[in-house]
Amino acid sequence: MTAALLMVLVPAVAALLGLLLGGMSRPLAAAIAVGGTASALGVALYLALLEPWAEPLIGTGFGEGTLPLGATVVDGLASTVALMVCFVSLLVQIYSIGYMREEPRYSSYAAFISLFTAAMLAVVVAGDLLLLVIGWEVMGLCSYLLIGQRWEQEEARRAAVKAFLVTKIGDIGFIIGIVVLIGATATTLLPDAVRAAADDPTVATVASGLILLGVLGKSAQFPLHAWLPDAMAGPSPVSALIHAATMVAAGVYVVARLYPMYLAAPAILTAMAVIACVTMLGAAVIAVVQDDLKRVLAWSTVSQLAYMVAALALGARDAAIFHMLSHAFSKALLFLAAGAVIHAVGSGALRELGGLRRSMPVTFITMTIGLLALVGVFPLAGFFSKESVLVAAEHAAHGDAEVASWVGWTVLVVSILTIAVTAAYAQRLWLLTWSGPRRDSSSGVREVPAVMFVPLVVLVVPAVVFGFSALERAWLPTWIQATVTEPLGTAEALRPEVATVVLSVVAVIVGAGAALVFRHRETFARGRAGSFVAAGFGFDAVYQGLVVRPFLVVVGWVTAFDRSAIQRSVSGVGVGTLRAGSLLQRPYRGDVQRYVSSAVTAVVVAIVVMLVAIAT
Amino acid sequence: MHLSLPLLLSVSLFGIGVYGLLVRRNAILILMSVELMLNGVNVSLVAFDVYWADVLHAGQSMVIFVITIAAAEIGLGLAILLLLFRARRTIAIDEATELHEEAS
Amino acid sequence: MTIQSIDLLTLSPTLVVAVGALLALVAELVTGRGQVALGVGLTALVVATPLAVLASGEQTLCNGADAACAYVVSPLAVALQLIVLVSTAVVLLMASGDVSDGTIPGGEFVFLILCSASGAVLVPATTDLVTLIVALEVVSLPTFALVALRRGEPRAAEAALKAFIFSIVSVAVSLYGISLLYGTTGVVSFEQLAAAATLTDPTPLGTAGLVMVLAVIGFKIAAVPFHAWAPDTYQGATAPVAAYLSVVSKTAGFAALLLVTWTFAGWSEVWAPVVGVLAGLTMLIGNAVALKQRHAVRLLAWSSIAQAGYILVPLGAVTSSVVWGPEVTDAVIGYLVAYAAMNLGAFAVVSVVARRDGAESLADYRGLAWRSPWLAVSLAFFLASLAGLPPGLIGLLVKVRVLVVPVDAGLWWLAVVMAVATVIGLAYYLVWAALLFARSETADDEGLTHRLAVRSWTSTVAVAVCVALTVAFSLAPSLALGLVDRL
Amino acid sequence: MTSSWLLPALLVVPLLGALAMLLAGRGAERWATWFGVGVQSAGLLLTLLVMAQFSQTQSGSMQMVVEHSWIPELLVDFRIGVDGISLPLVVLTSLLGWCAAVYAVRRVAEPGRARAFVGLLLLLQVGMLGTFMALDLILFFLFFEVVLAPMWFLIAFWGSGERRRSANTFILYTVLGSVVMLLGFLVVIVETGSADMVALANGLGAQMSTSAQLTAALLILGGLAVKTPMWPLHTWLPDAHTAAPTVGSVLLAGVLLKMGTYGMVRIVVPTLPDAMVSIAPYLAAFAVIGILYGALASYGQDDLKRVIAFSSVGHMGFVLLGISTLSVVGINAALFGNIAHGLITGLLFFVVGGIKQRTGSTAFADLPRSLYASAPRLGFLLGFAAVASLGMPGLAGFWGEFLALVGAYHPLVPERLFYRVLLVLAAMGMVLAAAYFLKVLRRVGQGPAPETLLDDVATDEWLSWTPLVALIVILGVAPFLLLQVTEPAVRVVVESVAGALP
Repeated sequence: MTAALLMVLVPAVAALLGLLLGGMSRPLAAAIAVGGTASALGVALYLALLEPWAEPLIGTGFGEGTLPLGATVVDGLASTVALMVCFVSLLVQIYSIGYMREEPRYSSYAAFISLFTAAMLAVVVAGDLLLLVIGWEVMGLCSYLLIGQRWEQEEARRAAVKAFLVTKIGDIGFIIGIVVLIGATATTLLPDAVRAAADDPTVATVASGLILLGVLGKSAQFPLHAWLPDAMAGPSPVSALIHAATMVAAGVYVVARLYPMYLAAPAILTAMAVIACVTMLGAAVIAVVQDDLKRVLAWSTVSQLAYMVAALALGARDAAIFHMLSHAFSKALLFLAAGAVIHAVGSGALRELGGLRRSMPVTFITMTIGLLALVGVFPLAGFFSKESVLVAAEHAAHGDAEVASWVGWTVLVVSILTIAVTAAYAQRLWLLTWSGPRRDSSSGVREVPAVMFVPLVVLVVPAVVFGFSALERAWLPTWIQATVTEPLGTAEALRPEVATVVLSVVAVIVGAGAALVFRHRETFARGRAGSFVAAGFGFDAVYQGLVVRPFLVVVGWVTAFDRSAIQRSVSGVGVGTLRAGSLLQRPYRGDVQRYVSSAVTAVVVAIVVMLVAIAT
Repeated sequence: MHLSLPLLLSVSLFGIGVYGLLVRRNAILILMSVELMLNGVNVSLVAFDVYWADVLHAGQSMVIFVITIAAAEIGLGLAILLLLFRARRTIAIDEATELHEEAS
Repeated sequence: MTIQSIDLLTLSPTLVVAVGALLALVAELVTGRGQVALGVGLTALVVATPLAVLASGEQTLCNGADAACAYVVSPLAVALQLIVLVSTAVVLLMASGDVSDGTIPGGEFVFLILCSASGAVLVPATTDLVTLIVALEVVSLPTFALVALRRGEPRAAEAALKAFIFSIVSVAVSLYGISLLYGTTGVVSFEQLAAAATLTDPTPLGTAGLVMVLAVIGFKIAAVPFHAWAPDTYQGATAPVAAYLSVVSKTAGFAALLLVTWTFAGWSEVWAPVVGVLAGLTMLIGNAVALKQRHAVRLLAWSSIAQAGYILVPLGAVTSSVVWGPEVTDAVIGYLVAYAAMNLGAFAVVSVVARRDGAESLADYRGLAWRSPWLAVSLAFFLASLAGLPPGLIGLLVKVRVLVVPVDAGLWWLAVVMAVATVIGLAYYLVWAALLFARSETADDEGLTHRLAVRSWTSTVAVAVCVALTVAFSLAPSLALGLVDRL
Repeated sequence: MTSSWLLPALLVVPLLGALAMLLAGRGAERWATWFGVGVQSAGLLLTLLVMAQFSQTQSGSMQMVVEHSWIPELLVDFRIGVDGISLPLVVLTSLLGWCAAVYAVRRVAEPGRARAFVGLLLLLQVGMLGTFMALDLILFFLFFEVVLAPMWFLIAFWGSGERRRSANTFILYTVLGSVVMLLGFLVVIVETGSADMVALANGLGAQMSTSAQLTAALLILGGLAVKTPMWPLHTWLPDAHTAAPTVGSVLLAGVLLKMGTYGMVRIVVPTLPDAMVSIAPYLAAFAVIGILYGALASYGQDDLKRVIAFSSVGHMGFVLLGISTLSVVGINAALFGNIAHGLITGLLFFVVGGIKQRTGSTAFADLPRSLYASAPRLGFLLGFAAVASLGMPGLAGFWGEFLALVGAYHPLVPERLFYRVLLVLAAMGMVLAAAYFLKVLRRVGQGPAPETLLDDVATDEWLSWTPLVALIVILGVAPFLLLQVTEPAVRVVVESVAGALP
């Protein structure tokens, strides 16, 4: 049993115990959940202390023959991401104690979060493709369960099913991709498979393309993005953990894990870049016109994830991971803060918010920092990570990447545009939530309890300082660059460059300025076009028409076919036999003379037939 | 005498018997028809016996058996008909249809 | 030409049964009690059984000159005789109830049954067409009287008449066929006929004769198209007599068929297709019409028609690749043995239930399991055996054994027809079995639960014997399938 | 070997138990179900002994073989044994039998009659175990048939709805299948002169001419496909499941269906390799149609039991796909899928039976919503089983399907491209499976807060269901535990096919 596996198993066991014993008492359930996650964090710290970036920690799996399982790889990348996952999970668990105080099903809720943590960690440390698949799918399951936590509401039920099915559609590709990878490389070990696949362009292209489908689903990229905004029906801590910091980032992480294979498939990288561009700008635009606090953040998440995908497409894996980590902190912070607002006010609808500054000072400050980090204001983490993506785009535009330079240019331009739009929706969100006339006096809104705001405060720290970690080559870049599949020592510091900094600062000012200028316009009264944009460019209707309705029609056909054709043919045989029986019964009317006549006739016929037969 | 003449007789007897069997309604007449058929058998047996000049005279001896069988059959048949007549007051064979398939 | 020796020991099975018949008649006259006649009859059968085994391989009534014997006991013949003797004994046990309550007169009944049985014992040992046809008549004629014997049943005469008319017509046809065969070959003994058949191709006259000879056999085994009498006659007769007709009489018919087909093995291209087609029609028509039955005995009648079809399959499958021999005969004998046990068992239960409850229609069997659990379980077991469904293993195994032959011969249509027929057959056995265990739904079923005063333990013994035999065959199927090899 | 009594004992114990129930008087009605538990426990214990005696290193060869001449006239020997292919199924059967017995203690379906019920269950057990242990074609066929009558009784007398009709459909349909299978067996026996499954698998069968092999294989596969059930021969299954009592459904889905696919791996593949190589692509096509059809039809059902029944069609489609690849991975997948489906669908039917017992129906229209609230534990188990059934990695249901896909990537037969198309289609079936199970959970499990609560899972139910839950998880996280047992045996099977390839 390796420590890595232990890190996965501890929260898993906590989940099991939580399900078995959690029903007994709330504090016990909370203790199990927090304890489990904290222990996982402890193991993650221990692993980090072993300096895995210098020498990856390889854990062999169990079982021989067809399906060995449980091999782990902890390299610098895995160790870093694991730390982030455990850290955010722990904060979310603590936060949930307060947030879910009134929740009747708290124990199963906490247990599912623990299970999620275990699954995510399994993805992070997976050394074989099968463990990767397990973690990948169990994450999806937990997402489904937690989105549907409040299944008394139709909205939650629908959103849960939608989330599961849309990601599952992507997962067909993912699973087939894994099958192809295993089939083509004849190994289930992740490093070996990746190395082997990287040497064969065909396999690399097919496998990475298929796996990309799963990534698009999990990381909510076009065209499999539609589930994430609806997933906001889940509790806010869930959104913070699963739909902002970790699970949606797992797609990016998996591509990073299999990166050599992707680098061997330029066509796929180009596709990724295009998808990222579409998603990035589209989601940001949609975010501008949302009416709900969490939906703004959800579309923002979609948009930000696109940055990471874009970075991956441009060959800048380190930048992608850097942005992923920094985004995890800031977005988790934002969702938890949003949760605090919703907890206090009782609604996340932007119409009903405003002027909460005084009554919720801690939440106000932390959320403001979070928004600034999201927009990428110096010197917060988001600034540095976003800049690293822009720098990568610039390099690609100059032809320093696997993809063509037009791809780099496109990404660069779209990224800058998106920064402006991001600044606009962040500004709008901030204004609608915190400024304006006081609305809290009559409703008695108060600051959330310490158990909830302490995690916010804690998250502020990385959101502020994390950006500096990449300035030196020996710091973060060395950590995240070190993987088993790539040679060591090529890490580069991720520093902003003047040109991109200037461009992005201009973009932020333009975006935020526009939001300020238009602040007095009634932002909720929209024309047709506005509603169309707010509804995600009508994408759900396309889904409805292209997938759901044809599916239901085919179901109808098959069901009807089964009822009529097949069932009836079977019962028809039965009825037919009975009819034949009746028919054959008819001649026997009791008249022996008829009986004898037919017998004699039969003899004559038989004689004639046989005589003919003998003669010929 | 050529073999075909007695065989013609035999076939005729047998055929008349079959005809009677198929068209007569009176049970007694049916018994007689069967007797005709058996006599047709007898004729052909004797004819074949002569034709083969069978030293064992299997054909002729068989005729004896056939006659015996016929006698036994007639005896038994009349007894059954008597029983039937007692129960039904008729020996019309097409009226003995109480036992038959019932459509269900 | 003299008959040099008459080996009484070899002839004894037939003789003992025949003498038993007379003694039984006398015994009833003397004592006035039908049960005594039954006892005498049973004794005769019990004595005859080991004698039959002892006589295996013997021959008698031989003509010194060319050592042609009129009575030859091959192992095959012994097997058939055993089926006849044991089955007849079971029928006697079954009938004890009918005898004691006067439904049938004991002395006459035993006399007639044993007369017929003596003929049935004789059939498989005959060696020429003349003796064969006479023996078959000995089997047949008493049975018509047996059917008519039933007192208080106005339809008995009609039932007897139908069988009788069918019989005399088919005998007449077959006799004509024999005369044609005689005309073609000039001989009547099986050996000489067989020699002639191997030497020459079938002539038109011979072909017609052979097909006509099959008529009487078809009547005896109630194969399509000579089957129509069976349901009506069975229904009009008492259950034991119906059982006798469906088992012993049928066994005699199959014995004759085996002899004829052996004799004309050289002309198998004439009779095998005919038998095959008859087998297929018999299975399909028997089972299909049985599906529609609501009367217990009629259902068994149609079932036994269908079963005869199964037994015909191996003979119908005789081709150039599968010749007449142990592969074929063992299948036939095995099936006959199993069929005797399970079919007699079913009739035995029906007989008991009919006497106890006056049950005739299938509906009367509803809920039998709650009135007489053991009878119901036994009947279900027999039905399962007839259907070929475990736990009635022997029923299944003999079907498998039979099916081997067409498969081996590559006669696919016959194999498939049999497969389909088996499935159809399963349906009606199931319907009946389901009724046995169904809860009574209406109150007027109460009337059926009262039991007739006259009960006969010997009838129950008949059921028990059949259960024992069927179970024994199921556990050790070789007893049935390998019977000939053991004799 | 000292353990030679074990396998016969495994058959004799339930057989004697069934006989005892037949002979027991009315007084036994009270303790009959406990007696059933006792006998099944003894059987389970014996099975554990068999597992202990079983040498995993030699799982490729038959072990604990017991041989007796039985019916020389039919070339039938009483020959039983276990290897890596059959042992898991024997264990599954014993386990599910035990679970069913425990469940039946307090829950004999209407109309009671515990003696008969228990007796039939024990008889069923004999047939099921025998099928998996038989090493003689005819013996296999006999055991195959033994299960029919008890199952027919269970459906026809303890079932609900159109039980008589469903029972008759079940038995007539499967008998038609098994008769066809018998014809195939007879072809093999007639051609080779042997009914010894081991000898046939070890090359005797391969000596048959290709045309004879084709005939035999088509017949045998046709018969087994009815049992499996392979699309479009599945029609008997939904009706049978809907009508059957809970334990009947559990054993039907959990064990009886496996007899079909087991027969293919055990008999058809190694005995008739040439034929199998040419038939395999067609089998694969039917399998994949079954996967998609089962899933689509499931979605359209309005009854819980029918949904699960159609889901079985889909899952067995994956098993068939695995077999049709003829590869080590694929056949391993099939065997794994068999076991996983037995456990998961067994659990599903138990839970659905529990729901039916509480609400009186399994039709969506009659079911109250939000089971999660009215009986949280029962709801949880339903969710767990559904999630396992839709192929969640980490639970047993996934591996069989996943490995079948891996097998389809590298089939042993030449039609690779065709198989890869099928691979994609089959993977789509996994999403469809998710769709209908989520629909079920949304319809049955979730909903507005209920007005009345239902009885939650009782102790006896926990007792009978927990082993299944535990095994689903254990095999989900450690699939190699099972694959290690099957793999050597599968290699032997595949080697016999490999020789038949051009």
